Amino acid sequence: MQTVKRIEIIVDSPELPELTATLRAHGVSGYTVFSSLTGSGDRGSRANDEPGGGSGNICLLTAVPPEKATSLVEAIRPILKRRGGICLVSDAQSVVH
Amino acid sequence: MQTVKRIEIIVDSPELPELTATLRAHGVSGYTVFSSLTGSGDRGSRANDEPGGGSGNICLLTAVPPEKATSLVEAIRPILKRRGGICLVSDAQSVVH
Amino acid sequence: MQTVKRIEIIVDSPELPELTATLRAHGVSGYTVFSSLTGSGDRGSRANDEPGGGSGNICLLTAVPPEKATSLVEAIRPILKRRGGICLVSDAQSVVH
Amino acid sequence: MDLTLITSNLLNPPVLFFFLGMIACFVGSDLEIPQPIPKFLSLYLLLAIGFKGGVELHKSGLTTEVLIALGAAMLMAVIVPLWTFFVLRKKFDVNNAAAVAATYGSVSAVTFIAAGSFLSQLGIPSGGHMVAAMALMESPAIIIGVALARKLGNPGGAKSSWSHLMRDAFANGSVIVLCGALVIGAITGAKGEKALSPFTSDIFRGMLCLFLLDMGILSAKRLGGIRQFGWFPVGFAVLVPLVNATAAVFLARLIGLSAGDALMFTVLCASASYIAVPAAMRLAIPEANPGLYVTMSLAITFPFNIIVGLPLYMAAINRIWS
Amino acid sequence: MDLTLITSNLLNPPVLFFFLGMIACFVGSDLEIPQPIPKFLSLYLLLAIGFKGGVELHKSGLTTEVLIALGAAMLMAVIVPLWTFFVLRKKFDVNNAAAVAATYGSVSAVTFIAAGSFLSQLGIPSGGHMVAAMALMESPAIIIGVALARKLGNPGGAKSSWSHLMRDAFANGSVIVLCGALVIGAITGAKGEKALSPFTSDIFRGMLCLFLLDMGILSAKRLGGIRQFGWFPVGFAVLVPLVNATAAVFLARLIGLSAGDALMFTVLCASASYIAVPAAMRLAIPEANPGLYVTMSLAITFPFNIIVGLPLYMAAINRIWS
Amino acid sequence: MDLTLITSNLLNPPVLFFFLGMIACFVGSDLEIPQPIPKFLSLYLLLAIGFKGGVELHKSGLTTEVLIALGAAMLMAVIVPLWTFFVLRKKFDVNNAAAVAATYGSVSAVTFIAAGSFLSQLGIPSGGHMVAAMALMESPAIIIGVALARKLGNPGGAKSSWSHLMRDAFANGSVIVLCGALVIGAITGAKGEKALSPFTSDIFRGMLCLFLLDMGILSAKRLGGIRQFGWFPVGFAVLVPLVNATAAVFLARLIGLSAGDALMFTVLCASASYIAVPAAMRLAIPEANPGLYVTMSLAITFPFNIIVGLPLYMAAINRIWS
Ligand SMILES: Nc1ncnc2c1ncn2[C@@H]1O[C@H](COP(=O)(O)O)[C@@H](O)[C@H]1O
Ligand SMILES: Nc1ncnc2c1ncn2[C@@H]1O[C@H](COP(=O)(O)O)[C@@H](O)[C@H]1O
Ligand SMILES: Nc1ncnc2c1ncn2[C@@H]1O[C@H](COP(=O)(O)O)[C@@H](O)[C@H]1O
Ligand code: NA
Ligand code: NA
Ligand code: NA
Repeated sequence: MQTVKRIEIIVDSPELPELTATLRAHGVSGYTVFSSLTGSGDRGSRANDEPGGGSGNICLLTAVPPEKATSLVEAIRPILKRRGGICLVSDAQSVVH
Repeated sequence: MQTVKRIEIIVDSPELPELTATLRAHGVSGYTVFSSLTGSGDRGSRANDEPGGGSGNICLLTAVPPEKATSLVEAIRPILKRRGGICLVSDAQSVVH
Repeated sequence: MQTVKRIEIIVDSPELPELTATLRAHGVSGYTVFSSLTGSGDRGSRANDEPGGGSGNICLLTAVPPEKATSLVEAIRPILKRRGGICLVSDAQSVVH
Repeated sequence: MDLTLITSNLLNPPVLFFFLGMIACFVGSDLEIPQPIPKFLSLYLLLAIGFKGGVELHKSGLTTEVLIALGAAMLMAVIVPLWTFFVLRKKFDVNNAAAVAATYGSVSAVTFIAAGSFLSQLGIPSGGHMVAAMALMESPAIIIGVALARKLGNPGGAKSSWSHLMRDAFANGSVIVLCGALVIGAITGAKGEKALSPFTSDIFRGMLCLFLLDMGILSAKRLGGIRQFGWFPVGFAVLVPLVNATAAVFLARLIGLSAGDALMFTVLCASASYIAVPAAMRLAIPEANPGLYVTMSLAITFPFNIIVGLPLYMAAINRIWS
Repeated sequence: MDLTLITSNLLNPPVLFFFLGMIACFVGSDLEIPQPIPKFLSLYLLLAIGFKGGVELHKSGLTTEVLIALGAAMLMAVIVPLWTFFVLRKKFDVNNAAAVAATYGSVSAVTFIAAGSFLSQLGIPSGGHMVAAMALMESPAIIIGVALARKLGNPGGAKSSWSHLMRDAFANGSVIVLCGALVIGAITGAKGEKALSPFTSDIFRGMLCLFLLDMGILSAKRLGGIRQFGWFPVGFAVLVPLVNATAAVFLARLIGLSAGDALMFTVLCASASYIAVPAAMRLAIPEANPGLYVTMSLAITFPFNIIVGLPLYMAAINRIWS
Repeated sequence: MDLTLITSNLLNPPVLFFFLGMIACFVGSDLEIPQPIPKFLSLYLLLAIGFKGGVELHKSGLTTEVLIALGAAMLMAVIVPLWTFFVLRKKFDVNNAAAVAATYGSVSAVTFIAAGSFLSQLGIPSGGHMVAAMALMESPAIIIGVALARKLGNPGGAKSSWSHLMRDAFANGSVIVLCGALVIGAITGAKGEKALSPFTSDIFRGMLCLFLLDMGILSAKRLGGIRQFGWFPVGFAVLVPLVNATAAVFLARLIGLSAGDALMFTVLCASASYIAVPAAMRLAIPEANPGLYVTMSLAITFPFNIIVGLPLYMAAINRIWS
């Protein structure tokens, strides 16, 4: 098991493409996306109930080597600043195939 | 990045309104909800397959300042006691907009 | 609150039955499953968009006593090896009913 | 008992799709109809049956005959949860007894719908007011069940208020759709029927087949779970419908219902809820175990009524009415 | 104002199901139609209305009369976002003003569809080219709104490129389905109609009812959220449609549309988008608050047009046309 | 080759909606039909086609002609995975070769359905027993593919047991629904048809359009992913269907099928599975890459058969049969 930083980023679902692009730009190709989430925050509550869909939040979870974490978080900060959301970073051990 | 407690609460989906009410009562307005989960625990397995819907679990994730964590957990304990579920608390760093 | 290991396992959705069987074999009866996830990793991206369904990933989350963690992870390793995915282990405090 | 009844029930496509679902589960198939499709189908069925009932009610009007039928429905909706509760107390704690009593005091819309498709298979008519009867029978058992639990149960833990309870009982999603569609059908009458019948009538049987396919899978999947509770719940889930059905048949005869209406009424009394009541019980009596009351209703009583009950009740009614 | 118009609108099943949804929400029911069912229903409605419009266009052909109507539609789609923007600037910042202007410059397909079902209730015909008009009116307001925001707004944060914007405006899912189905209908004509009409026409009204049931729940749920923004948005969401409708009625008269086409045209101008535009705004003007522009459109303007607008506009048109 | 065939295929609404989906993806639209809607549509299509086939089988009965056709279907279902496997081994490892062979040995129900709608466009009849043929051809290739992988592959990692394999092959959800509906149709016959045809026949074409819209999006989205594997898979995905189609045409002629049945049979042999087989392969040969076998089938062979194959095969059959 190697030590990793467990980063989860929660943003409005239309942000996903920009988010994954940012990850790839930082050489992060491993991530998992949880979709059609609801939530509440400084910008009010998000309900995923608009008839056209796509009004909910998504959570992107990625485990990265500790040294990559800080730069990645800094790259994500502007997205959060502009469009809201939150990013949580914690320590974990990972096992991959 | 500020230090926070990462609290995730997994309960039967009909509990959600009571849960969010409890959070607001503790001045917690930021949270994310993952829905239509399945699971298994002391009260058997939960399948989200009932024709009327609403038989699955939900997971509410909230990042709160460490000082708020204990009181919040204590407020949630009775809900878990009465209706089952689990609450996990871990350390994390958070970035918000 | 007792100290636990928070284990999350992300695999292709058809793996779920084998995964839960492995858990039960290790006397773990408490877990939560997040389904229809998408993601990307060494084996390319997974999209949950195949017309027949069942092409997405799932995330199984389980909180186990620390002493159980290592053996459980070892039991899961071959599944990841054979069919891809990732397993993250972190420390947490748990409250149950 | 008349064989043609059994065969014409077993040759009814919806019932066959129910069997298909059960078979799929027994052979270990991965066949499933994922949420929210089943929820969509059940909303559709409630909307369609409610609307059609309303339209027919618009034609027939609120005759005294109709009102008597509705009164009888109310009566059964009050009696059933009461008598079953005291039977259940012999084996279950107050909370589970109350939840199961509420489940059997209320009704299963899909059993009712299957009965309607069985009647149309036989070419026997039934009145739209029976749909109104169903609507009336959904909620009372919930109130009674919870009242019993709170009167006789230990007052542990914060309980949701009575106003919440009323809401969960009468404003339950399925109740709202059924009653609302009934009213809309009664308001718009023939004109509304003309506009909606391709949706509410023509494709109805097909949507029912799809839903029963899912019900078959569910029932079979749950069947295993009942064992842990021993034989009492199994016996209850088969015998109580028979008792309620018998009472219903005689009551129907007493108030002079037609054979078709009598079957619908009987099925309402014999059926158990697995949508409205569980939704309400989860909130009002969280201590009760859904694995018990949902499974009894979904895995035993529902299949029993669909497969054995329908022809059986019809045979009894034919004998008495002729 | 002619009472029969009000009644025949209120007796229209889709409108009644819209009310049912609102009532369900007000009584605190748990009734909801979970995603992706509403998305499926809206895709169906766009596909069906587009296809039917295309088939009718195939029959009528692109007459000059049709082209004039399309030109008028384009004109309104350009004027409305411009004039509303400057009104909105009095109270809102550039970003929110631009997003709301785009919302009201574009159209609501479901309001258009409800108007169609209202007309068929009255037995008044309308041409398939109005669907083409709707398709033309979806996107321009998006471009204009974003252009205004970028010209007059502070250049903060990385903005998505213009090419992205064009894509979000013209390749938006709902635009693609509507236009695509329109073209397919126009290509396949009567033969295609024969093949698809049971799907696109017969069950159409029923699917619309189901969708409006969901819209009723949503509108009612959102209604509370508008308060925080004070009275200006509320007034805007009611008055601006009336202003646009008035302009539309006279323009329709000027270019000699039939009464039916005039209503459809008026409804297009009076309606506000809550699918295509919000989807585009979230990407193009993320600083704008969806809680503001979606709520104005969904919770106020939509119900207003469905309940008050339709009979009101029809009455005005009847007076002028006769 | 007869031009009217090409045009009447391209003027077939389902095919046009398939194009629409591809275009939507190419212009970067956000259009998508989210799960579980596509799963619901595919269940519906399987149920409807199976039921209709069963009803027709009920009418025609199991004539020797029918049995011969079924025999031929079985034969092709066994031969195709075998010969393709050895071709594939030239470039792929055992696991991927076996998975692709199974994919092409099995069938695509939707290609079959599109062929049916193409025939009805041309007014050419085809028999219900071809649906039975399809049902027979779904599973054998799965068994053969896995058997090859286990015989010739390296025995690495715990493999699911043969009993599991049988279940995954024959009790696969789509196989169960198709066969089950077929049997139900055959049991209920004309009476069942009368009850369900509005659902299984009238709206069928429309549901097919919606599903093909989604398929178009998917195929286009996947098309890019195939490049990484070089040209071999692309060539295979186009040429092998042609080879199988040629064999099928002559075999069909040999056993004296009608022109309509011959096309359906040819399409079955030329098509590749992307529902039943991938579901089974993920479990039985996890080492194989779904990004390879699903993409070949979904992004190349399916569009090729729908757009080029149908008119091409029909033209060949017309030439030979006349
Ligand atoms: N403290 C928090 N914990 C968990 N999720 C949060 C928190 N704050 C915000 N979120 C999520 O981020 C979304 C956007 O947050 P905001 O931009 O603050 O409205 C919310 O809808 C929540 O889903
Ligand atoms: N140890 C655990 N780890 C993760 N989730 C759990 C655990 N125990 C219970 N759960 C979740 O909580 C729900 C209710 O638990 P219980 O009340 O123990 O039946 C289960 O259905 C699971 O989804
Ligand atoms: N570093 C990572 N962080 C989060 N999820 C991952 C990571 N790597 C892989 N995954 C998930 O595991 C799945 C299979 O991974 P792989 O076998 O590497 O293709 C991916 O589709 C992701 O959902
Ligand atoms: Na009952
Ligand atoms: Na407008
Ligand atoms: Na084949």
